[in-house]
Amino acid sequence: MNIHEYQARNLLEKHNIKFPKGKVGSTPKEIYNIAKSFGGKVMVKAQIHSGGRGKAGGVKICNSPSEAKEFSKKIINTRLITNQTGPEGYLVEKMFVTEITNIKKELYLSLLIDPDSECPVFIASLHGGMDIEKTVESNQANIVKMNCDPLVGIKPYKLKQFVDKLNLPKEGNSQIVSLLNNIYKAFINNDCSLIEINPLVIDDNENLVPLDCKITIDDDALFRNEEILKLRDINQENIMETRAKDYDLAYVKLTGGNVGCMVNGAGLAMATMDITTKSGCYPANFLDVGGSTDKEKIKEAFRILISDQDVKYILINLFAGIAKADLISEGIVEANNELNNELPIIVSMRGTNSESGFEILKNSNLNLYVANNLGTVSKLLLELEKQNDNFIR
Amino acid sequence: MNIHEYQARNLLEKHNIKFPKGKVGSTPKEIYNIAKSFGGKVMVKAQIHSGGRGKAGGVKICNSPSEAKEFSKKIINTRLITNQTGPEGYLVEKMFVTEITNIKKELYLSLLIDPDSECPVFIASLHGGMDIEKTVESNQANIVKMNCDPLVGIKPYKLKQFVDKLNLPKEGNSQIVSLLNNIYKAFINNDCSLIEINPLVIDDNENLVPLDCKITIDDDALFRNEEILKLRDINQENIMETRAKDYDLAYVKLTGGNVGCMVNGAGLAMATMDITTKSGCYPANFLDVGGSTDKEKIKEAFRILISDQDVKYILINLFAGIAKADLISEGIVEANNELNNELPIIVSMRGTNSESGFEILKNSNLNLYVANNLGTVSKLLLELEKQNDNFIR
Amino acid sequence: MTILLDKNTKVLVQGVGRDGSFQTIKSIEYGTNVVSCVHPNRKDQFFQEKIPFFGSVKEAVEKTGANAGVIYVPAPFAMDAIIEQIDADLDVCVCITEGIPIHDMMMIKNYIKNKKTKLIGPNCPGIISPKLNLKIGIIPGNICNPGNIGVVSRSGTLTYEAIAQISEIGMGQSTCVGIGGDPIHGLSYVDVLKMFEEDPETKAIVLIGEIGGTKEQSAAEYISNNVAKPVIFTIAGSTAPPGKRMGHAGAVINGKMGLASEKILALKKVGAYHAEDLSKIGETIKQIL
Amino acid sequence: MTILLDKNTKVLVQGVGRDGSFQTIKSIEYGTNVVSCVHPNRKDQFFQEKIPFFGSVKEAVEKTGANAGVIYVPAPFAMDAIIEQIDADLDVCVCITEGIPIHDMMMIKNYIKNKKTKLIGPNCPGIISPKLNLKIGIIPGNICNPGNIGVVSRSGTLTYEAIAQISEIGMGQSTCVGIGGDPIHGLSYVDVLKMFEEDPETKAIVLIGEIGGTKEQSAAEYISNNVAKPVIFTIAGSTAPPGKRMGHAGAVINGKMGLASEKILALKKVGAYHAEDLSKIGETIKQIL
Repeated sequence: MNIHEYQARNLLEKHNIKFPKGKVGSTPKEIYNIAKSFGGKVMVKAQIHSGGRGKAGGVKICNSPSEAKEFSKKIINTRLITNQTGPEGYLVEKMFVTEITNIKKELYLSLLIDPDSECPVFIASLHGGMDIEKTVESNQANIVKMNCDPLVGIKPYKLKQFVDKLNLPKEGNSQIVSLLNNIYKAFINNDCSLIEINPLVIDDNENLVPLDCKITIDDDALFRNEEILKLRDINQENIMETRAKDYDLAYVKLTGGNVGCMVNGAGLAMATMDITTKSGCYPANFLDVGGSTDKEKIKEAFRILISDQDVKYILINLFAGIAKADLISEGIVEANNELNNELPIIVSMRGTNSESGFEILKNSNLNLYVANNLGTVSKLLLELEKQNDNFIR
Repeated sequence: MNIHEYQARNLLEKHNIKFPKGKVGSTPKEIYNIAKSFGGKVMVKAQIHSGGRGKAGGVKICNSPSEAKEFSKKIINTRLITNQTGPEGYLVEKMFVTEITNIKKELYLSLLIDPDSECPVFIASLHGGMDIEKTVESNQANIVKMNCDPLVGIKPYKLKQFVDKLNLPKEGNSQIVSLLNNIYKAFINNDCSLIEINPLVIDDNENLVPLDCKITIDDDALFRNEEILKLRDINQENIMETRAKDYDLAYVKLTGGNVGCMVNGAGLAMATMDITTKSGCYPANFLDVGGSTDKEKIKEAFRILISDQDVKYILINLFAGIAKADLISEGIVEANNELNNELPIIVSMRGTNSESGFEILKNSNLNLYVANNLGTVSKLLLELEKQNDNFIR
Repeated sequence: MTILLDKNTKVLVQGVGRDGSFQTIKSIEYGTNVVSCVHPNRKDQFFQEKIPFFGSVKEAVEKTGANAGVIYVPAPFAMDAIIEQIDADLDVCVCITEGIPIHDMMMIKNYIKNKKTKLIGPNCPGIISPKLNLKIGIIPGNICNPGNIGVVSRSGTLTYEAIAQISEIGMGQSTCVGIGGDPIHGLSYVDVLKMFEEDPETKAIVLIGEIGGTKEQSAAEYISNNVAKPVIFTIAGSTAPPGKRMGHAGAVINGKMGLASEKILALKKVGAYHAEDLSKIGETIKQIL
Repeated sequence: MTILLDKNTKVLVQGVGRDGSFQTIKSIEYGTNVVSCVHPNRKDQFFQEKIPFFGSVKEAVEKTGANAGVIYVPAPFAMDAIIEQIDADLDVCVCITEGIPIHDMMMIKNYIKNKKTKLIGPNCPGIISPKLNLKIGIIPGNICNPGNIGVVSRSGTLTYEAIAQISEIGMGQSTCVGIGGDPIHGLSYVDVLKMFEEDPETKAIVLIGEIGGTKEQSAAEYISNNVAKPVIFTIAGSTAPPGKRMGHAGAVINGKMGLASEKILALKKVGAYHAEDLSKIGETIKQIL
């Protein structure tokens, strides 16, 4: 789960990390007042769950409260489109105002879980700010890393070596030690999968100042982080993906396709996408009904799937292990009847109770094409695609 | 380091552990007011760094504010002597007033570090209250233990087994899980060597209520626990032991002897006591100057040693490893001259620079007896003891 | 011989809710020696009127000689169950549970270092050995054939698909191991490849990978130095958009190394045979064996 | 042969403050091969103009082949130093530092499980092997004689006393190990007894114990089943009052098992020879050998 910058700041402030003065506002008037109380010249930033806000015009240094007001008037309640949001962009409901910091040098700092070393890893770059992704790919020499030990935490001797490599001024050198320790505590206490400070700057007085931050929380750990869950902003999420999540389903919307895919298992989802694409058709989405399924869940899955206007036909590709194919089939039939679905459905189904599952489907009134193996799926896809007048690519 | 009951309560309350209403007071008038605000009937407890307060008359249930006032008048500013304080007792400067809890059952609960399993261990007894030490020795069947893992903390599956054995009523069963988790957090966060809740009671409503608590903090970890250090009450400590501690010396006052022992190393201190006692003499104290010593420290050590009125002669027994015998000798000579010491001194000294150390001592004007080995020490002790008119045993 | 399991494997089950019960019954029907269940509040009861419940894993091990465990408990309690099985020195612990917090898995992977127990999963379908009629987990037994192809996969359903295709071409499986779709999991591709290479009953290995992480690259490196047996592989997610979590927590493309194309390249380079899409696994095996 | 050290032992030093410097010089004079010092702020400098400083233990190991380490750093930093030496896979880590928080030692003892490094101490005088003219730590070399009596002790100064008495009766030491006076420490009596029993150069063992804990009882149990060589022992603190911390953090009598009398009983029962007080160690050895 992502949270907004101002929420991330609050969370880090609770862990004794100090930021420049800042306050969030929802209306141009509020922005005006905040800017005024900060002395006039401020930075105003759109609060959306995406990076690349600067380049997209969502961040601006304003020289007066009036300028801040005008800028926020232009942005608030619009959808900001960045290189990470997709074409719909995200709705800006709040903007964050901070005082100006005079920047001598910009660094990048993050803490994330590295699946390879299976522990939290700090990553710093001597050059922070925008386009950090490119720096990481192109200039490994400027990247400094430190592994932490999940059982004993940050080891001071490693911390010393890490800090030494950053070549900070004297002041910053002692400040970064407590910064790193506090970030680590925040990371562990809140089940974070990412804490990113970018840029982390050296200011005029050689002090270390975090200017912007981003925090991602492990979705699987939200059950034990009630305070964090309160920060959730569903307006920053795809409505359908959110609805699927509420039913414990995984829905991913894809652009440019017309096949609605219902699968079980993430691997099969991806393989189904691959097969579909290879046969010359394109998935409009996929919906993973997962391992443990009941009829209600299947029905909801079907509802979500066909509510996608891009979907012209449906591919159900299941291999039942922990899930039971007969139950899934019953759910599909009931959902189709309830929703009066007439879109054609290709079904490939194997595993636990798959025979009785097929029986149920065959005995229904669905517009059904049965595939005995994945090779047949490709062929059926192509056939349907040829019949399909609405072919859009 | 020990802290008072009311301080220990504060610390545990910060870790979300709930106690009955309670407040500390320093004067009978304050005690009266607190009792009144609690509705009249209260428990009033002397605050000293010792157990056994109940049996010693330092704890009383008072039926009215006036009774509480009268009781506190009798106790405050007196020295309370328990079976753990020694004959001097400890000064009562504060008393703690709590509301009354109706007790259905008393348990004992503590968390300490077990050197054998090298981890924190919870110990609970189905019978708490006074005389818990005897229960532990005599009735192992009622004792329940749980090891924690320093690296991953309390393991829930072990916790479940531990709690099951306590046979608590339903309410208490869920309350004790959070109690144990909170105690563990307090223990780890504050470098505790002991947290003891005794008694932990089941009240009329089957709720679990901690009535009294004791916390000991690892002296070696005080450097990183500044807030705890502020709770130190030096009036509850032996003045000389405290003074020694300030110079990083270990001083232990013993009763009934007349030999002042200066040693280096705890093992040698104990062995020196054993030899002294076996030869028919008795140590009045011992002062361990430790490994790393400088002249100032030695001088202070000598000052502490001879300020003990029981001391009739001095035994210096050193084996210099990390310490250097010549430096120690210089310190001894300077201290003797400054303090005009005329008490006889037996010296046994070996190890690093011991020859030059002996030279320094021999060239001084000290009242000196040199022992070449520990056997000689015994003989010299006996000789001096015979000469000693003031022999007190 | 098979890997990880043998005829002395005695299984205990933690978590017999709706799915756990169903799968346990299926496992018993298949032939698995399920000797005990563990539930702190159900001791002295019996599962299916014959398999005893115990209050703790330790007790179940002492009383029934269980040496392998399977976990179906919900994600919030899974870490504790895994640690309890590790502490009881089981040989194998298979965790089916999906959605365990990654911080928990991080702790477990560091805790298990140098411990006796081999962890499979979590978020995995488990292990099956058709020749022994023995399975721990949820791989459907009816799609398997005894044989000599080893299967290792991060994905549950793709494991089934590979198994089915192997059976359909008239061949069979020695052992199939689903190592799990989470970014941090127990046994790795490398661990399982090593076992297959050493297992005389395994003649060829099917490896099913997916986008995200660099574990397929590590497998390739290991194969190049240590595996003589033929390896057939497929990588799911060639057409997945970058940055999106594709169902599996581990299946996110962050950076170049996570791309399917990079993984395919690495494995081809060390001589592994590429099944270009999932439907071609059987075909590819047929061609090379 | 000696235990723990041999002629290939190369020592690195962490903590060359006043005492650390003095002891390092003494060690070099005695004959110890001190190859490097570690201090993050002194790299490219030299100790005594010849021994190079490095910024990390890892670097010191890579550049100088150090395989043993000694720690004199102040207590607040000692845990980190110990972990750094463990992480660098040194064979032996000797920590002289006194006053390390017990929570730190608890972490370290759990961290070091199954790691390569053997930890000696903390709050100990270290190890000495007179025959090799090799010592790590602060045991004065001039009181030692090469010989075949092994010494193991929780107390520093009592170790010296035992060594001196052995030398005074014309005998000598194979290896002497001070395991440290803290309640939680690295190698135990049992670990060292095992090494002495296996060491062909050790003919007899002197064990010096003290009040507090049950470690002497564990030693007795081990001796009864595993040690054939004669063990001479003494226990300090027979006359210590209960409940008082007698200088050593570990020397507190809490309960019956911590009493000197209990420990003496346990060791006598398994056939160990009791030197009734510290001054009688030499005498007792003479009588039985």
